[in-house]
Amino acid sequence: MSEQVSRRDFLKLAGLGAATTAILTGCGPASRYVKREPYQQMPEYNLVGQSTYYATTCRECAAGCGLVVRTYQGRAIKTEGNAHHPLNLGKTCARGQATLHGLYNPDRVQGPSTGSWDAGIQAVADAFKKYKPSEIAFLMGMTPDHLYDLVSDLAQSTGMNAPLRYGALGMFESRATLSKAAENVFGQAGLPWFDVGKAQIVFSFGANFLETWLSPLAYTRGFAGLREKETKLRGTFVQFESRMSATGAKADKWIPIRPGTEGLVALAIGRLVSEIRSGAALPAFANVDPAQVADEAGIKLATLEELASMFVNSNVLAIPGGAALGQTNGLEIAEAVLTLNALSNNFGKPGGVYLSALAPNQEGTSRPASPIEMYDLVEKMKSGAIKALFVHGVNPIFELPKTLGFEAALANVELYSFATFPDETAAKAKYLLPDHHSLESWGYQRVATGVALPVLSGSQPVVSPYYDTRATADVLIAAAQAAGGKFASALPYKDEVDFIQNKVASLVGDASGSFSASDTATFMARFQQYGGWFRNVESLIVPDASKALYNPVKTTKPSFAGNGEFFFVPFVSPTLAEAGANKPWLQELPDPTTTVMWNTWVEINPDMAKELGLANDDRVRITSEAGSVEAFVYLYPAIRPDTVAMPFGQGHTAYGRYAENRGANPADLFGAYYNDAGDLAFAGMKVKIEKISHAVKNGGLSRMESLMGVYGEGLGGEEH
Amino acid sequence: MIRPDEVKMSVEETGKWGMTINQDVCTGCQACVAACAMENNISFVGEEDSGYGRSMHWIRIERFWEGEYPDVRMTPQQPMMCQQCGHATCEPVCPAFATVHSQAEQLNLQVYNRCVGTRYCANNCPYQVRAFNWRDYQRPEPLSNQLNPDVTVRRMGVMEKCTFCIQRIHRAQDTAKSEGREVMDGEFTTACAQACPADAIVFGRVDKPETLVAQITNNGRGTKHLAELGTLPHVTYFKEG
Amino acid sequence: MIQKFFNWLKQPLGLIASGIVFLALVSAVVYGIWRTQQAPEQPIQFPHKTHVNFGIQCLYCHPGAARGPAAGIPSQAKCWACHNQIVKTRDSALLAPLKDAVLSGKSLEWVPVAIVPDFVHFNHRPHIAAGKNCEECHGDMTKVTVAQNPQDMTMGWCLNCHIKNAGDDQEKLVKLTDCGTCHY
Amino acid sequence: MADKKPHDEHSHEEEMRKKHLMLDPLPRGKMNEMVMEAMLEKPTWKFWVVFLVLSFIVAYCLFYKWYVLITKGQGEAGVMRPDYWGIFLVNTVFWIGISHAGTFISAILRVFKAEFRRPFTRIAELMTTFGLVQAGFSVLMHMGRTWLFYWLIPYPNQRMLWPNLHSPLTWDLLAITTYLLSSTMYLFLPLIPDVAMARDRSTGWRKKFYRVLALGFRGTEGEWRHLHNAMNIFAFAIIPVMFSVHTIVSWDFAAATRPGWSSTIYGPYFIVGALHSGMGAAAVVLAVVQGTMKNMKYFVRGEHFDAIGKLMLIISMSWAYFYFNDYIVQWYGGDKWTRIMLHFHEAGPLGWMWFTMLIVNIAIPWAVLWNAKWRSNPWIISVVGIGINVGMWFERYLIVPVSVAINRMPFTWRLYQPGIEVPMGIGTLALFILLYMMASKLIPFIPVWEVQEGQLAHEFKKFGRETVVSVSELE
Amino acid sequence: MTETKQKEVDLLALFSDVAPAADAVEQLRLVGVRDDEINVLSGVPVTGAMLGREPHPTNVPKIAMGGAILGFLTGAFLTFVTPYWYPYPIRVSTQAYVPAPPTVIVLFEITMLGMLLSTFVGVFMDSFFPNYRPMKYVPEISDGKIAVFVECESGDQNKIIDLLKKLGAESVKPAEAQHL
Repeated sequence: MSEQVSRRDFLKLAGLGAATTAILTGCGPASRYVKREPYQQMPEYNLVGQSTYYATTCRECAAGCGLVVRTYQGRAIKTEGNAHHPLNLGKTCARGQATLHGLYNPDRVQGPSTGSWDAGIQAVADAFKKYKPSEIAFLMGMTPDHLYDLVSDLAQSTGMNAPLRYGALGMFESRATLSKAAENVFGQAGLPWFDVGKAQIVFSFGANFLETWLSPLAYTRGFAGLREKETKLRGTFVQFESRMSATGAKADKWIPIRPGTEGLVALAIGRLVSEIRSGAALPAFANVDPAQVADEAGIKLATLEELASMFVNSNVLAIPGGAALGQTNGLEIAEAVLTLNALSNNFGKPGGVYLSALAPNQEGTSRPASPIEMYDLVEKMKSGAIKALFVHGVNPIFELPKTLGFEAALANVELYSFATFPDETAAKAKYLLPDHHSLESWGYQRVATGVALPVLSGSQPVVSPYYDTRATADVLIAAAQAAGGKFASALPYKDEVDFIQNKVASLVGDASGSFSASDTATFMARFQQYGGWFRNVESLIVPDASKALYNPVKTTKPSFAGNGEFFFVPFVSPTLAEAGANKPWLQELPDPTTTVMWNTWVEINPDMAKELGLANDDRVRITSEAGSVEAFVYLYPAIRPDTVAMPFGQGHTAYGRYAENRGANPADLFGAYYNDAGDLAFAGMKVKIEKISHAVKNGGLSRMESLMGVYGEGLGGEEH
Repeated sequence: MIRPDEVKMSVEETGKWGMTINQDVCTGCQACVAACAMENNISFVGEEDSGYGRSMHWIRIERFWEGEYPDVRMTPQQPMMCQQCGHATCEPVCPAFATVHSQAEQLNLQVYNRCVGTRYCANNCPYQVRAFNWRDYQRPEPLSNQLNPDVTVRRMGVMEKCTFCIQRIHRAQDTAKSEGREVMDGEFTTACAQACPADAIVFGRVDKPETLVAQITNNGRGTKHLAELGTLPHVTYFKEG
Repeated sequence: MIQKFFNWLKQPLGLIASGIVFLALVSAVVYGIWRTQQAPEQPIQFPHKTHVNFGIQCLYCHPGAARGPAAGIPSQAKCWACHNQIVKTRDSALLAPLKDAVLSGKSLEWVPVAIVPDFVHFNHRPHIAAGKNCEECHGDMTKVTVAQNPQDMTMGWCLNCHIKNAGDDQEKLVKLTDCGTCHY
Repeated sequence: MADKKPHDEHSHEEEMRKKHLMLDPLPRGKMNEMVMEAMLEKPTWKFWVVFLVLSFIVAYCLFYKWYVLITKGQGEAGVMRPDYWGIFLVNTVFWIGISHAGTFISAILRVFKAEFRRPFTRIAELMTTFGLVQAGFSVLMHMGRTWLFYWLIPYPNQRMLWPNLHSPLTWDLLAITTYLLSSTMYLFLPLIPDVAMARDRSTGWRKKFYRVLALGFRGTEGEWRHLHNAMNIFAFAIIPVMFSVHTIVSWDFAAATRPGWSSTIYGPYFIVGALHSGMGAAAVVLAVVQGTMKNMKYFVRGEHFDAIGKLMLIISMSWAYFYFNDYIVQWYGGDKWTRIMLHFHEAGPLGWMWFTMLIVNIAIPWAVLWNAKWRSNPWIISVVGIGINVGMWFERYLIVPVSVAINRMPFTWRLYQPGIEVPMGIGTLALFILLYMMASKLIPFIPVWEVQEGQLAHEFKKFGRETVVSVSELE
Repeated sequence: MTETKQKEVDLLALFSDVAPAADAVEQLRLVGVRDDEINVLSGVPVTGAMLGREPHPTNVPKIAMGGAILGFLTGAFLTFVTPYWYPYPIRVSTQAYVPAPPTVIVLFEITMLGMLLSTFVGVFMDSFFPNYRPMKYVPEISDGKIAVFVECESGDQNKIIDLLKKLGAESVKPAEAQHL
């Protein structure tokens, strides 16, 4: 028996021994020390233990702000604004800061779907040869960058379809409408630039210029200028919109008007002002009756009169934008608001309206594709007119309204995606040939608006590629060479850098810029050092609006699709925008107006919600004639009772662990209605709201704010 | 045994480093929040925890509502971070001396490695700006590549808070010293001030009257938040106008 | 069963067995503690003394010490630049790992021995600027092959030196003993 | 009463004897036997079931959950901004409060020579020690990095890093340590003669155990003298320590810059609150001991519940006074935040807790305890006692996590939702009961020598026609 | 103490009440037994006064006082010395290095701790606790009996036994040291 016990004992001891061994292994030097790998070859501009800073361009939106990225031992540590860059003067927005969460995102595409890059390049070359040039289309991001130039060259000389640039941000900004309105009012197309900083009074008709509009940093700086001018009084800011945006939240006066009546209100103010000034209405404003407008817009006539009296003796800068343009009458609204500026006669003057300057190597204005042009593309795909689609820098399945049927149309085409991130579109691609992240890439980009100087912003890799990715420009050049013939001759470049040097060649020796260099090598070195090349001549285009006041402006009524009881106002999430959902820290940033993190909400006026029996965090279904989405209720005190609003930016079905299956996409509710400029009437829907379920404890929205402290919810009402 | 000279109250009142925040131009865009998170290796905590008040933001932007629709308006956004109080209520209550007053920089220090996690400091902070590492928040690889080597990565169970980017202060002082000069005004700034698109945040030496931040602080229009508590905060707020 | 086991333990044999187990546990703990204090394995037994005795300055290979926080480990290119030219070392078996690493483009995994925890922010530059010599902290490299850490790099060790250096200068003392100087 | 003859001396004395333990003496040997029997009684299956269930709760809810808490972090608990302090500190205050009754009964009543205390001083003192163990556990659970708790202890370490003596938590540590040590010693000193008695009456491992515990006590004059002296010193000195402990606990809150917490009355208010819950708990424990242990009906009688009931009534009134005092001063103070907080207590989502607290802490004791018959009934008084403990726990819950939901930064207000603290709190309660159960089998619950001493001192004395009880002082 | 010790015996007389025990002590004294040769053991505290003897000397209060002073000094060390003993100045808020109010608290707590600890230790020291050597004892003592131990020369043994029996001792026998 004792033998048995001792055997048992032995077994126990053996187990103990194994455990001890395991513990002791953990006690080795490894528990205290870390391994460190030195550089193979120390880059000459790197110093041990010192940070190296690289200038490049932010690619989180199309604005083109300059960045300086701090790198340390080959890792990108922090993005900071490039103080020399005229567009952002050393500042960045939240999305620029979070770029690194895209670069080092755990869910990036790690290599080509073809296994090897040679096979990938061959596949592209095969596509070039296999299809007729007219059957090949390129769809690219909004940024007017070197790749767009490269593809444009390729398309031009081979007869492919001209590349389209598209982004949801451009759709929400209604760039086509702004451009068309400029053309109609000034006789010259272009992206208007509003000099908020030097203005005295700003009337913004729906323009969310402090959020993601056109050039957020430039406009924010302008706003700061409006507010704290040393030489003049604090500028006043009035916002007309149906739902208080983050921009409207900064307004001195926020005027909730019915969606689609922005143009009428602008004209009515114009009429009142011109009547006060000269006793008679100018022809431009003759079509409107202020009393009737006030009624239609849902405000008091007195408010209009008050605004008019504010207008009379000062220069007012009127800005159209945001949801106001996303109406079926968006173009008329834009024209009406631009015309209102004529009363201040501020065109081309400080604090007034300009057309944006053309970038240094830009020949003419070019704007991103409007949704109707995208519609044409989808139709071509459906009909088989396009057989191969190359997508870069855009996620059309997510960013295009579902109703356009892009996803279904993909069945008819071979999709080549150059996405760095496994987004919805990339998941459908036959070939996924990932581009570098923007911080690993070469390039340049034209700054479309926001700065008086023509700016060509430069990009360079700040870190070596983390994964097995390849620059799309290199892939296209290599594929064109492999395809031979006209393709090879269209892109006769060694690589991407060679192409870029070729493109900026016209600037070499140009003495009007921020620097001048006599040879390409020096130019490129400085170009990278300073983060771009800026012409030192203010080149804003002064519009001619002499006739504006004497042409009657059309007053078309907006039409709303669907028979719901609420106007639907979608807006772009200022922190996430169209492509920020994959970055965990952007998800965790509170929305500026609602302070919600990580999710999608629908804003409803509290009084209306009470009527409908809705409370905070209730789950509701929002239905338009195009579709329906589900979201949490947010009782928003600053929204018209007849309106509901939703942020755009969430609702991904792919796009990495932080974005996937999170929130809802309001674009699913958009119908295929367009304004006269071809922009989508995204705010032209009427929706129904139905409650799905009650708020669950801890199951609602993540808010930074306190429901108790900010709204008094759960405090037990008034104090005794 | 050392008998350091007792520091005079006036030093705590002015402080050394100070900040001004112009709420009139603050648009609430969250750039400062993101910049702070990126600079200071702040963890993100996910939807559930952030919704339950466990977010780790060192700076948050507060806003309230005034009035009823349609005359409703949002009160000026108020970025709220550690006020680096001269008479800090957080410091004396820590039993382990994990949060102490820096004599050299006149800042509230949080010494992470000394923190045992009683959370008394956070409880006693009238500004509620301290963030606690409720869990071991992980950054999935390769996100950790982005960590700033100048800032300690905090682990579970310790308190943290805005440091006025003390690593930048040290770096600037080190550079200045190696060049044999004083730190110049505007030579460096905190991550939040650096990012702020509207230049609403200004940072610098408040004890030197010629600096920008001192001039703004001393223009008489600013207010200190909860100054009635006698905490001697070193952040000055400017409301509207 | 348990009773029997205890009875067995009371026998001389059992007593010896439990003594052995006890001794084994104690020695395992001691060995474990001893193991944690051992120098780590380095990819190459780098002879510091040879290099220093050739008159190579510390800062030649560790230039970061004069500029900033980290002294740094020289890049392999730097090592190979010299060793490639010295016939004796080019094909030496001792340097084979280096040669392999350079030719294959892989990195040698060095293990720094003079380390501080990550909540301590040490900066070499001010120490060099204050006239400290490398050997004051890192020991005399003319005598060692693989670098060892001669100091217990504790906070007390840092502070004693700081206090000594500050002397009667109150301002300097405050700066050099401020928690925030190293911990942030 | 009217038809009872006042001169029926015999029956009067009988009645008195029945009522009062001190007048109903038994031979010492008999009492020893009874106490030993109560201790050595073979546990019933019910005992084992309760014991195993409690052990399981302690193992799972306390220790396993604690392991989870340590490895996964405080996020497992319900704490967040601004409720950095949650149930762990509620429990700490609660257990320290419970622990006050033991000292109150055995020290204050000893000092004032309240004879009814004699049989249950030990039972009450055990409550002090066991309660403080739970309080200590709760504090450790609360810490974010529990494994570094020793940093709070002043000891000369290598860096001469001493704890921060400015911090109320350091005072707390010193005070609770002092209190825990001194109450344990105070529990042990009068226990020595009793374990010596048990030593003389047991065999086997118990004999060894009691032999070690009895320290060689024989009962010489010198030993008694030293013991008596020491117990007197303890009885006097432990009272200010006890007051200081809960005052300092209250300063954890009162010294903070939280609206509603900065109250000068918190010290005495907390002490009275502690006594309130402590007396309630003492009544419950006494009732359980009387009901479950053999021979205890002799030692613990209605008179004891009656006395405790009177104390409870007085303390309930004092508590009500302090509560109202604190409330009205804060309310009149007019500080915006404090008023919102007070209003939040009553009308917020936890208003039911506030009302329950007032009912069980004030209304029920006042309604029930004035009646001598009711308060002598162990069942009634334990229900009241349990009620008071629930009420006092609610009170601490309102003071800690509910009050901190309201601060000067309305943007951060948030209401606490408990997480892992609930099972862990139940675990501490289970451990408390478990320790009592184990103690009941290991140490004599009744200080027999004290009872005998009291019985020797009591006698009937005639004043004219009236027979009264006379007590002589034996010291 | 010139007598040889081998001759000495210890007698143990058990009484059931204090009064006869006190008588016995008195009588013993009369027959020439010195006070320090008599030892009274009891199950309830029996004071010297009850037995008509000098109260047993005790050092507990003195030790307690000493402990209190020691505690106070420890507290003073903590409050007044340690803040300056850091190798670096640690300042919290605008509070002085040695602020008065917390000092009072710490001094009080540690003084009390010192006093109570030393009281406890005093009992141990005065009573020679713990003491596990064989001792003269009978378990009846804890049953309420009062035991009188008398050291006497073997010659006087019978005389004293008689005396004690006469005074009401329940039993008188030579005491033997035993393991308790």
